[in-house]
Amino acid sequence: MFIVGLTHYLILAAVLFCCGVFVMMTKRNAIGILMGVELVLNSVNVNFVAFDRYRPGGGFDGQIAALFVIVLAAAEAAVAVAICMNVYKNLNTIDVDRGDALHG
Amino acid sequence: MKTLMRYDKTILAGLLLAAMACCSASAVAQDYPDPKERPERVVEGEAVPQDAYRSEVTPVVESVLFYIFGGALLLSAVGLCICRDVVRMATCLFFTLGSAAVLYLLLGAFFLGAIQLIVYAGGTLILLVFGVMLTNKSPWVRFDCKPAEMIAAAGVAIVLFFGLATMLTTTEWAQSTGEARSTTVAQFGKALLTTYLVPFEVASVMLLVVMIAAAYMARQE
Amino acid sequence: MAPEEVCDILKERFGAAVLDAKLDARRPYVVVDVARWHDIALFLRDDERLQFNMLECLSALDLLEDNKLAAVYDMFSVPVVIASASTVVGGSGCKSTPLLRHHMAVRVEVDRDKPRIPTVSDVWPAADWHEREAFDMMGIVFDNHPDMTRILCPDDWEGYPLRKDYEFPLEYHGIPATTEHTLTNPKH
Amino acid sequence: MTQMSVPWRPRGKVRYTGLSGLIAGFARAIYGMAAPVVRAFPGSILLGAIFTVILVGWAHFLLFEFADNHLIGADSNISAVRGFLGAELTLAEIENGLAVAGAPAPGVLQYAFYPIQFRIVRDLLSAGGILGFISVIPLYTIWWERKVAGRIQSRTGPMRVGGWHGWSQSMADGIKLINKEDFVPDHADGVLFRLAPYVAFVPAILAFFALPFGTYWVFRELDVALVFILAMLGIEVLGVILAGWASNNKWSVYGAMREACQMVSYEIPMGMALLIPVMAVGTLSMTEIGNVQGDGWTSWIVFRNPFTFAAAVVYYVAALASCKRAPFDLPESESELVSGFHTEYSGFRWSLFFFGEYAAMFVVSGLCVILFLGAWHSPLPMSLADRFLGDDLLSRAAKGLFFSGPLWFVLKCVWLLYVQIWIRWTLPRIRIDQVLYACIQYMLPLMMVILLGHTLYELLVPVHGIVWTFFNIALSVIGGAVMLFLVSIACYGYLNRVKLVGWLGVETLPGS
Amino acid sequence: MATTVIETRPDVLIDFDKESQGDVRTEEMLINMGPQHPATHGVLRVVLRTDGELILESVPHIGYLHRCAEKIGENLQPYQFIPYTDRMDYLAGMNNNQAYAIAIEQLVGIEVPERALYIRMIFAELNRIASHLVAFGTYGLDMGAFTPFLYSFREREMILDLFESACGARLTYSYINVGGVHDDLPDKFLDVLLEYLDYFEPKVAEYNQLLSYNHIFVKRTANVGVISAADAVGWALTGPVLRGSGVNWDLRKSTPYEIYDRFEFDVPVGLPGGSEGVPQSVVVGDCWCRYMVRVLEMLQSCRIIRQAIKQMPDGPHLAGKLKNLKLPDDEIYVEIENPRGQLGFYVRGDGSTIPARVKARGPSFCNISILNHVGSGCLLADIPAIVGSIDIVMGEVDR
Repeated sequence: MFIVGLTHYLILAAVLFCCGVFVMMTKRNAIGILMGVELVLNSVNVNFVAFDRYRPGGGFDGQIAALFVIVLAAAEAAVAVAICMNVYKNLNTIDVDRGDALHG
Repeated sequence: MKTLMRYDKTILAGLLLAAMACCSASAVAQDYPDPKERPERVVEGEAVPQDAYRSEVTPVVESVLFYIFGGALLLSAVGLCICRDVVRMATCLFFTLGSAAVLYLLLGAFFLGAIQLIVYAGGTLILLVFGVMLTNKSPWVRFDCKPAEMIAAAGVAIVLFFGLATMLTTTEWAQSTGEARSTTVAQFGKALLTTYLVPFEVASVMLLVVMIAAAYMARQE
Repeated sequence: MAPEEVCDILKERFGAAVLDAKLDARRPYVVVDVARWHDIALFLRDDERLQFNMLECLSALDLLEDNKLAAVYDMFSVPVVIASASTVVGGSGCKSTPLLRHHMAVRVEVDRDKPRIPTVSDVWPAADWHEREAFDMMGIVFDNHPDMTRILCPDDWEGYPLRKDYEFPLEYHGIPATTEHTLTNPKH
Repeated sequence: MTQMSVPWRPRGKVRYTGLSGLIAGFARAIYGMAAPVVRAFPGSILLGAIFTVILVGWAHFLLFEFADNHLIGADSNISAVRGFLGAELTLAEIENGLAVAGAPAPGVLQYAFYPIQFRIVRDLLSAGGILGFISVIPLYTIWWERKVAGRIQSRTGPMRVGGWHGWSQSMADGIKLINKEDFVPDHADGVLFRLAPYVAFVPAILAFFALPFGTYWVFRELDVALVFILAMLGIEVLGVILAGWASNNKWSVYGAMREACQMVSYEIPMGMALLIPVMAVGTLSMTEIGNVQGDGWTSWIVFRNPFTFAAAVVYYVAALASCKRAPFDLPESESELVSGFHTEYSGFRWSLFFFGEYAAMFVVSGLCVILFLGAWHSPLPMSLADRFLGDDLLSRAAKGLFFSGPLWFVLKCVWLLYVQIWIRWTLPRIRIDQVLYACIQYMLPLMMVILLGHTLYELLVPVHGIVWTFFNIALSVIGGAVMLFLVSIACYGYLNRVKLVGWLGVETLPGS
Repeated sequence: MATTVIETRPDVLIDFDKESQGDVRTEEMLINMGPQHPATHGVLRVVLRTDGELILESVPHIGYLHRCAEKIGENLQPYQFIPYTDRMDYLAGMNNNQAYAIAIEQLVGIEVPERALYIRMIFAELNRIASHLVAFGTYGLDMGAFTPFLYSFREREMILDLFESACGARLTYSYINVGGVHDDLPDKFLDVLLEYLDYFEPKVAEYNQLLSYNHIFVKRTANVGVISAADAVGWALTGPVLRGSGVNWDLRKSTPYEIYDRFEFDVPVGLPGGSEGVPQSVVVGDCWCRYMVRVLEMLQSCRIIRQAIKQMPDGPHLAGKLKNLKLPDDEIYVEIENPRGQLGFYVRGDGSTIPARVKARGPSFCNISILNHVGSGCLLADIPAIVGSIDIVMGEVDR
């Protein structure tokens, strides 16, 4: 049990994932929610890299996938911050519950 | 907590020393042969021999480092859940990302670890903090949700975790027992320009689109 | 232009509003009616012959023996030559002038019990702070001034320090303001 | 007569908590012991210290190179890793290795070399060396900056503490700073306020762990060293932003905002400029990039072609911005933002910011030296050394001294530090919008053109062809001339330092 | 659903209702620049209403150094008040002394000896150089260039040495007094002065090279804080600030007092960009023009001093007694050209030895009053540039 293996990393990533989900559910600040998304993406990355390391056979597909996730996350953050600013410009707050103009 | 706060410097210095010690012992270590024997320039099509970069990390060291940085990762992730102040949340996120980067290094993904540090910790996080500064009315305005919501969310998260954990522990993964494979940047670059050329190009086009989109959305009215 | 000519122009235009003229003094001045003062100020600034475009100084006087307060306005006519077309012109309403280079003083006297003078800060922007200083130090209230508050003393200061009958406070917010010298020389 | 009552009182005892108390105690004890000696023999102590540092440095160097080459490389079987601390050799094996290497008395030396074989021992030794270096570099850069600033401004700078030209002024300042009160402003975010200096300081140190000072002089030979160091420089910014945010001071927030703005704008041209040597050599490993520049100063990457030359200039400008040095010292511009992000900091934490800043100055200079200016090689080509020098210890020392070695690296870095100081004390500060325009409107498109141009140049122009050689030689000559010119300016200023100070004899008071 | 908790703090100065401009709407912030701030040249307090780096409003608040010098003047004989005038514009004590001395002399009708007039003028011009050196140096400091400051102070120290040799003081001289100057010049003073001028004049070219034409400096100051000529006259700005706006008005030339009509000198004014010696981006009335007028005035002062040294007559240096002058029942208003602008003294006598009213018109007081008019709409970093180019001395603003 002490010597780490794949399961350790997977459990760690699972906790990280749940934390991310919790943050997304509880935070009202749009940027806070963005941080939750980043947590989830990171847990996915940890999984990718861990599988890549412990997978039988050569190659490094997992790392490549993680690399793309990082790139996409960065792009997503840029767009999300821009959206936050637009929301702030229009509503004068970034409380996501206030952005309910499309609410039925 | 107040007692803890009073000894912050001691604690932080301890953390600092621990981090340095860990780094010094950590996986980043490679012996390298005499530079004259190394290829002066990585020519395309020529793979660097795998044993040129031999990690010295033994399973014991790897485990110790995993527990340290995995613990730091979890602590900061939980801190992210607890903190109410956005900048503190960003600080927690910074430690989460940093610990994740060290885990990548442990797993032999050096390039990924470095990229994680430079893109996430150095770029995305600054962007987030910047967004916080631009959109905060004042540091003293906070958004809270009701305790009931908090409990419900925690319940959902815990149930989710147990489901995932059960699934993870019961599944038989096809595992290799082999040593960590270090990946060189050259291998990475070659793979990106051959096998993964299409996703690479798609990603670059997407980045361009994102850049234009972000600039458009935050433009001057 | 000599002070006599300025005085004549003023008398011709405003007649009785020019109450007095001390033209033989070391610094000649005219005394004008406080009610017409704003019009006179506008005239002084805008008239082609006068063009007093710069209000140099506003000195508030306490004429205790006459039970009056006075404000003395020292004016210059400064030749404004616009050096370049790219200069931003406008703002204060002053015109560019030929080389006049004369100066003149106008005195406005008001009753010590009701010291109110119309402001000329809309005529010469420079009057803004000078009038606030006169209010702060001498207690002359300038009507229609945009911000008639104390400028040098704190906002909660009591009394007007430059009046002849001013008594120096012995303390301010618990800070003693007396020394041996001031106790023995109460005139300070 | 009334008594003046003072409504405020100075605060009583200065509090020391945690590490600062500990360090203050140590510092006092050491200073108490050392002060009489220092006062008695200031000059000789300084000279002795300098000689000792040089000797220890050379010994260090020889030791490591020897251990790597002969003990571990030659005699032991690398792949046989016994235990997690690293390779183990027996004393007999070491003696054998020493004998092979031609050591005069292997039987005696073997005990000295025994611990060196362990990776962890060598790591600790070099980590200690790096930490010592990092603590000395800011101290002496600050002292030197003050001396240079003094000379530039026709005054003398610090002259008192320590005797010879105030050489221990920075240490005295450090002791003073440690002794200052531990202070967190009211309503500040205490945790972040305390954390921020470390976030700014630690990355600057970590960057040193991947920065090679010589072929063997690197703590961790990283395949991705360049990216790692850039990441560390980027993380440092976060500390600054946190400090500004947590201080509960509007000026500090301004400083933090400016730092964020500035970072977003300079980081891109800087990263692109660093890509140029990477493209030229084809690796991210700094050691390799350094080692291809060993063939004299014409082989330095900066003189390789016009594009690398331009990239070096762009990099240096962006590096100034990344160190928050004038004319880009906007986050802490004292005539606008009081002190910017560290307005509320004092004492130990403030000194951490400064240690971080000066360490970062050294790191960016080191990057510039390694990537553009021939790394640890002297302007003389190594082939010359191979022709005239053998492989015995003395020849190696001479090689290190004249041709290639950490001494040259430090020397070049110090020169670039000097240029930074020179710029700081000469130029006024740029405005924030001008920084953004300069970085995004000029440097970014310029770097794009350079990147494209360099790619095409590398692709189309044959190496060592006529065009290639022409540009290489021309740029080398120009660059060398510029360097000589700058050195001669500095020398002129130094040699004429008395004449530069105006003096006018005026009789004093009449009758006195 | 969610609640927004606003934790208010007593000193939060954010006005939530105000609408701000700009592309990204950030919150307006009120900031106190000063009274303790490195760039406000003393205890000026400017309340800035900002939107990010943009200044929406900059309201100067003064009075932190108020000592009611006028009240003191109404309790002291003129010769006793001279030391207090030093403390108004403490960078130009000689000029302040001179202004009050001229006012009293004109009120009482004292004929000042020729030699005293020349000595006064030399010292006034020297002090103008010294004061402009401080303005030049601190302006560099405001722009983030530290070195020019020490260069200028090196030269200023020599002027102070000269002053010290003549009157024993280095900052508050009380040298020029009613009816002349307090002491005659020490031996060889004029020789040393000439030596100094020979040393100083080439230095101005050095300053220009170091700061005036520095590209960054020009970028920071050109087209920043533009004051039009009409505005400058309307707000009664005087001195280099007025001349920087292109108005050729210098009391030494326009209405010469004392002996200024005997000397040849030019009045530098702000010129549009592209003129000789003016960078292309400069606009008349901007910070660079105000700054440059000072630099050029130093050279003109040197010119005046050289002529005065040549014409220096012999004779007494003081008209007569200083004490117990009877001030007639009359009033006088005298203005002279100080380094910072026109310093005016209004003095009213009532037949006794003590003036009934002393009013000082400080040039800095009038000059700084335009700050809000100029400062709105510029960037935060421009505020030190504007304040520095107006060159205030708080001792004179607050008196």
